[in-house]
Amino acid sequence: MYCNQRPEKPGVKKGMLEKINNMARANSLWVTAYGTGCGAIELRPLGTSRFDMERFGIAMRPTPRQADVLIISGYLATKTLKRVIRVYEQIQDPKYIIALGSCTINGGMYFDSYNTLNVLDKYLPVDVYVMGCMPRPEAVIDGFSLLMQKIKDGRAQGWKHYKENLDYYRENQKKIITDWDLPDYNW
Amino acid sequence: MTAQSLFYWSLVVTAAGLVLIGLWGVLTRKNILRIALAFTLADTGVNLILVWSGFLPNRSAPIVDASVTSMVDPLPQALVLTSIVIGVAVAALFVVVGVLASRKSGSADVRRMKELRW
Amino acid sequence: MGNIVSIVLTILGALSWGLLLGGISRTVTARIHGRMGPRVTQNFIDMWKLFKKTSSIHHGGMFWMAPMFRITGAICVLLMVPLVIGNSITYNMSFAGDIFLVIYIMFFGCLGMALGAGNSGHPYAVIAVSRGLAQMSSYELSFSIAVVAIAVGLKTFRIEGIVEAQQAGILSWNIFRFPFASAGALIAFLPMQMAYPFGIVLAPQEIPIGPPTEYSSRFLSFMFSGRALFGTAKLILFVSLLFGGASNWISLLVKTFLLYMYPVVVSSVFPRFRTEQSIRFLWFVPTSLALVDLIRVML
Amino acid sequence: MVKALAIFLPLLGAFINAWLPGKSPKASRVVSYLMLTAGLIAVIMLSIQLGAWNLRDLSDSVILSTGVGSPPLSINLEITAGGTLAAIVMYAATIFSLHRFALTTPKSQPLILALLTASLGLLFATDIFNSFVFLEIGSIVTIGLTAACKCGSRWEAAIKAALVSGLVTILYLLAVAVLYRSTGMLTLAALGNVSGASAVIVAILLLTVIVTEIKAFPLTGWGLDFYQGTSSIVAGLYSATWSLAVLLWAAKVLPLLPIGNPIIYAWIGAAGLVFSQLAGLRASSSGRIMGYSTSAYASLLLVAAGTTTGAFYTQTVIVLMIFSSIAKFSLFMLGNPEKKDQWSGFGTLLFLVPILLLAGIPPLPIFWAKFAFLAHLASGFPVIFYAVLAGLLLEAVYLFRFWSARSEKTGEKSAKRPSAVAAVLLMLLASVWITRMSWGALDFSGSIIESAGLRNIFHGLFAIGTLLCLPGVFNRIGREKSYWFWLLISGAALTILPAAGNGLTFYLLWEISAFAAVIGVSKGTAASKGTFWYAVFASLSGYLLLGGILLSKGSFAMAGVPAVLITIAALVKMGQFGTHLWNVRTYPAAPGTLPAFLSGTSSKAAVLLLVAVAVNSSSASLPWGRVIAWIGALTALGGAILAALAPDYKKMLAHASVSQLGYILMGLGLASILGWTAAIYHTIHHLIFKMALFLGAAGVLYRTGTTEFNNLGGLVKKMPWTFAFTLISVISFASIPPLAGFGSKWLLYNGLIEQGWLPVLIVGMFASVVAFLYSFRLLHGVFLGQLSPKNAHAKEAPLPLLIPQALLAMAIMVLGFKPTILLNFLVPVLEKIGLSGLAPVIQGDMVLTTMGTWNAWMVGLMVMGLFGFAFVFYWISGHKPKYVGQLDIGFAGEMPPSADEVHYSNNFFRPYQRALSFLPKIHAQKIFSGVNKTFNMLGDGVRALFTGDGRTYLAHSLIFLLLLFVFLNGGM
Amino acid sequence: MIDKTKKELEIRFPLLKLVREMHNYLHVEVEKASAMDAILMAKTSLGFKTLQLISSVDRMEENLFQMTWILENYNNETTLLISARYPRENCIVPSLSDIWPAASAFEREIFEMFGISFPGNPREGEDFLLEGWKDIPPMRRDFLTEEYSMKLYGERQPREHLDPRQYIGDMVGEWNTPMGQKRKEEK
Repeated sequence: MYCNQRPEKPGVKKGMLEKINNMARANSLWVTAYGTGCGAIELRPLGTSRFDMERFGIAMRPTPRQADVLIISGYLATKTLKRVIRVYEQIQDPKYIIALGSCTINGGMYFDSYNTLNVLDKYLPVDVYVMGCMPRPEAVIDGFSLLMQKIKDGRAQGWKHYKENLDYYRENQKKIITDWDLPDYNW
Repeated sequence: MTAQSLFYWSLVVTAAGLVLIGLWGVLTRKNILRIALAFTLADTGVNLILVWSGFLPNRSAPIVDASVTSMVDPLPQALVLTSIVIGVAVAALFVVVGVLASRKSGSADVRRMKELRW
Repeated sequence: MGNIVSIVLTILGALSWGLLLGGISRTVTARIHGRMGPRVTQNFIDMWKLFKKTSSIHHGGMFWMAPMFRITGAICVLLMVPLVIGNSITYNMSFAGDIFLVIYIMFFGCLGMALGAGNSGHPYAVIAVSRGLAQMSSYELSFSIAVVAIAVGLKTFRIEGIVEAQQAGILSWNIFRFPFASAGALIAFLPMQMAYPFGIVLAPQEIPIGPPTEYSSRFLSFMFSGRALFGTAKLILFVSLLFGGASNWISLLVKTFLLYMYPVVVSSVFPRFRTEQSIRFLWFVPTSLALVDLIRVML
Repeated sequence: MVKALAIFLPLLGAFINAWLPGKSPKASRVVSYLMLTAGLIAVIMLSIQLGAWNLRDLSDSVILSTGVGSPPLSINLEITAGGTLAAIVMYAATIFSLHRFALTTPKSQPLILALLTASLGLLFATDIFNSFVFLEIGSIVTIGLTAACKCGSRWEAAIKAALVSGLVTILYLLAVAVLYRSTGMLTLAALGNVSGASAVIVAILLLTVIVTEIKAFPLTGWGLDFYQGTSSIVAGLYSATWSLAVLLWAAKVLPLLPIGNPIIYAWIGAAGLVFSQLAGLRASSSGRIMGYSTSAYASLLLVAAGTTTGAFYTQTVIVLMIFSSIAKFSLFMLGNPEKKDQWSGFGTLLFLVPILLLAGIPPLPIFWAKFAFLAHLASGFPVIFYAVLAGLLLEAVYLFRFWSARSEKTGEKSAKRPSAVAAVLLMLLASVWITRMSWGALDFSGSIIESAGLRNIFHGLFAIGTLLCLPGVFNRIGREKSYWFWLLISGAALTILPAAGNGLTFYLLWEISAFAAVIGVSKGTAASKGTFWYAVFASLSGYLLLGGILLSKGSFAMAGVPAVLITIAALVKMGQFGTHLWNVRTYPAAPGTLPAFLSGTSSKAAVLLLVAVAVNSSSASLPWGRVIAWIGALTALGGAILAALAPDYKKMLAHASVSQLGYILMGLGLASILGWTAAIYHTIHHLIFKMALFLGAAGVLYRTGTTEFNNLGGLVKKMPWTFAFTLISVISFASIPPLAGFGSKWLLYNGLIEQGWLPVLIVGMFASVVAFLYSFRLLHGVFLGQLSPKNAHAKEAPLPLLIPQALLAMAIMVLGFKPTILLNFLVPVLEKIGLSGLAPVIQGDMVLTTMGTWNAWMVGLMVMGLFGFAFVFYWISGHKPKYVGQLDIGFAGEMPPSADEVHYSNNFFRPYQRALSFLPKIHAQKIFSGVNKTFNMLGDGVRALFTGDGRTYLAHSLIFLLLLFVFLNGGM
Repeated sequence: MIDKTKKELEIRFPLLKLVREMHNYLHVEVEKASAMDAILMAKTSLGFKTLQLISSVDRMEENLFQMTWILENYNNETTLLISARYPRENCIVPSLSDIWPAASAFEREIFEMFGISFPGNPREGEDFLLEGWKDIPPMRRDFLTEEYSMKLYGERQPREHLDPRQYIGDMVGEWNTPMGQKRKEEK
């Protein structure tokens, strides 16, 4: 029913072609967004005529299969972390994560709640952090341009890091998700 | 009207009357035993008609005897005998079946015997 | 040999033209919305990115083959239509069949895509297929009536013959000779391009992107190029059927561009029909329009 | 001596038995058997002596005098050759049933023997009064037997019989008296001497008596109640002895009655046949159904007496009555004597044979008599002919319903198989024997289709279709046994069908094929309903065909009413326009590969029929071709929509089959070369793909045990080959180039446009697009989507099912890429027939019509080349995709709870259905249930006559008498 | 309106305690033994056909749980709150799910959050909000959230700089993982 194989370790690619590819990747960021509470609301103005993310080639995709970027916005609970992990792993390589807002990054005002994560980095490799409670769309666009710059420079390697250190991440994830029923890797 | 023709006509009228009464009874009575009676009446009428069918004026009964010179057609009389015998058998069977059927249905009313329908 | 070169060039040209038109349409839509919109070349970038993603998944044989089906169907339609009239080397394969063949070979790609969607095992993909097929069966009705009216009116099924019959000036274009049939066909053109108000199939809001929900990476790039090719092929077909074909390359580009803008403009100002609404609309409005010309032709 | 023994041995036995039983039951049984066997041997010897088996002249006779005098004082019996045959049946029936009686009511043996004696006496009586005596004995014994049987309503049945026999006695004796008074004689011949008012009286009295005794409508009420009330074993014996005797006696008396014009019998019979069978539609108990059937045969007797004379009359009546008695006897005997309405413990077949016999299905014996008789009627009495045809159809309907309702409870026991086979063989033997009679209408010469090319195409189609179904028959589910045998018979009959000489042969083979398939269908699990529908519609098309053939005197060169009847017969067979109901119910119910045979091969018989009609007509076209094309087009559309909405794999294929046959009709209706090319092309193509699809369905059913879409899905992982062949078939029938389906559509559209039938074309094109809906539904519902855990154990279909599919898929490919192979053969053949229109021009691979071009080879090459190129390009252009599990889908981050919950299959085309909702819901089923309701209402109206009150039956007789009196007096 | 309700309740339940009353609002507290009777009476004869909510309050000091059933009568738009107190240890409250099927969800939530058991609820014990919770129910006041959070999610890093730019700069491109640490050290 589920494919249980572990992913192969991605190889290192360099050269002119890779640069062109990275240019293309940077200029065509397709986003799948996860959001709770205010995070989900503040992301939407990006598509409107005022901010218009499409001019950067950024587009919303409704399915992780076709996306490149996972935006995590709003606090992450243990229960929702499971879903986010699955969405992230279902995105095809190369893939990036933007963490949006204080609650996402370090629990924010919910730091002492019984089910909100405090440190996202232990569970998923974040490429760009956008601070704020809640960050304005301008800040998000700033984050995107940072991500684009990182991709162009070949520094946005979070997904490789994740695959290489899958055991470490899994250990952390399984520590807080007590009823772990995901497959070894969510294809 | 001679005695013979009076007899002839009274035979016809009685026979026809019996048959008609019998049929009327069969169609209108509800009690199974009365229907049996009506049948018997009609049977008698029919037997009379059978006798009539062999009736010839001024003849005597078909009992072969030296004194008899001319007799009526003997055949119908023989037939009537058969028919009476059969009639008795039928009537007896009818009454038996009727009585048992009325026991089964709890009533001698023939209208109650409508289980077999459609 | 020249034929094969022409075929290869046709495919590449149609692909680029289709992607470019797609980019233009995104810009135009954005401008209508009051946005700046992406670059005109955005579709090329997207294609390249998708093509160069480093992993992908598949769900089985039909899932694998669906993009190939799609692209094959699109190219077949493209090759069955003569591009530039008078330039026989651009007729490609159009000698092998007539307009009926084109109508039916259009289904080839659709069926492939539908099968791929089915094999992906994703319920939303199949819901979209169900909607798409229902809608397709409806617009094909008016489209085929229009085509039959035109073909019978011109006494030929060969697309070449249909185009040649329209070469005597603008007024001999079928859109003027068969105005009602053309109107029917042009309304059917909207759902063919999945333009709003008939965009229920892709419906990104509730069924993520429709049939290709599960497609990713290189599969998706094949799907997109198939769509671009198919779009171009349909444009050329419609130009040949209704707008007098093209006597040179410029007029081909101009006519297809203008025709392409028509669904784009309509699409960006309309909300969306529900499936049964669009089916009913397509059954009645364009069909009755096209029937007017059919009856005219019969009498 | 032999003569006397033959008749009176049973009487002797009865006397001995009446004396014996209290003392030793065993001895009495031995005596009975002894007497009966001796009597049987004597009767057989008599029949040989009289030459009955030569069937030359059934009215040869010898006189047996008893006593000293002449009748009526003594009894003189005239033993006719036909009568001896009936007597053999009576003896045999008595011997057979004696065992049962001995088990249940041992004391009834004298009664049985007496009943036999009475029957024999009545059968051979020559005198009116003798007949009376036997009639009375028979009635008394019947009442006694009924009263002695162990069943709940025996008293009531007995009392009704007694009431009626009482009335009959009175009427009969009146007639005797009048007759004797007027002629002085009582022999049967005396009936001819009577004249004037006495003649009328004698005639109406005797006619009333006869109609009451043979239980013909409208005086049939008591008989129905009697059959229902008495036990099945009494009823069986009664129908094989007494009822048969009465019928044959009536057949003897009827022509002698001094009635002006005997046609009045025919009218009474025909009207009675229709009305009584209408009433019979509502009957539910087995005894009552048999009663209605008896009434039908009594009515047939009346019709025969009214319309035929001489040897033909004798042989028709003898065959009809004897074999109907045998059938009824077997039906009653097969019932369980303890529980009257339960039939169990015997093979379906054993039960079906008598039903088929009663319904007059060829090649069983009754068919020959019915056919000849109907031919006779058709030539001289058209109105009566229609009435009889309608009545027989109604009879067939309730008989089949009866059978389907009963066979639900039937368990198959192999112990009964020998007797079933023996019964079938005996009947076939009897059938062969009966054809030796001189039936005027039987003729086997001629040829329905002159063109050998066309004939060979159909021969080939039928043979190949049958052969490809055969390997798969060994993969059977559960109790689906031995349907292969019937498939083989049906296929063999079909294969010979194109070579049929004339109407009779054609009809014969047609019905054999149809009803062999009916039996085959009945072998399915829970197939009784499907079988019933199939049997009813097969009867309907059969009777329509029969009507057409007989009205045109057996030749296929016909016009007017016969042609229309035959066309409707073909439409029913194809399930067109409303009659699709039987396809939709039968195909899902049929076992194994049988649906493939029915849909792919058997339905082509109707095409052959239409072709035969058209070829033999003067203009090589069907009557009302335009109407037929419209019917085809609308059916194609409706069938396609229904198929898209169907919830079951096989049901969808059935709808699709109906829909696709519509295209053949469109082509045939065209009557141009293009249209016919398209029609024949599509016939071949339909055979290929529909068989492949149904074989695939058989495989799926075999491996998963279900065909409902709700339980299927995702099987491509388990059955990749089945999927591949199904995919090829589906692409083909969705008429997508480059496979074969496009060719037929292209040819058809060209033909339609050539003739200017544009509206038909539009409907056809729309239907072909709707076909796309169900073609995807079919692939997705079964093979794509999520594999349900229920089917996790499924495997690839067995090879015997796969190999034919592979062959068929190959045929589709060949036909798709190189259609010119077929067209090069087909077009010259069709050109010779004399069709209108221009033939398509074939230049190499190119097919040209006046308006269009089509080069299948180039299109195929292009598609394959591009596909291959795209494939290879993908393969070499980058990383290899990862194969993932079926639940690894992007599902909003959730793990799908189970495969069933993420499989979208239920209500698949719901939006389409909603969009259609503005149409009034005209379900064919509603129309048919409306028809059914109307018939039931009429039936109820008729049934209201039979109130169940014994006295009403007497009133019926008397009213009938009065009406006859009025009518005959007015008439004279 | 509410007077009538009050009167009828008082006749039936003399030990009833009035908590709060407004023109269309009534909050009463009844003995725990008669709570179900009161609710049933409110539903059957007083017209409070709708169950809006079941709530629970942890009164740890009194060693009690206060259960409150909020009922609504939409015909005259009045609200009735019926409260009852249950002992805190091994708290068992009768289920209402056979009267209002909707009660099942409320009761599952209360079971998860407070550990109050509702025998008779057909779906008791199924996961509702918390997946795989193993600790004491989190809404009980003896559950210490901060301690739990620290223990499970780890302490979040305090801000080292007050200058956000510098802080962000620290975070960008680094991961709090062994591999990340290694790279940091390499730098």
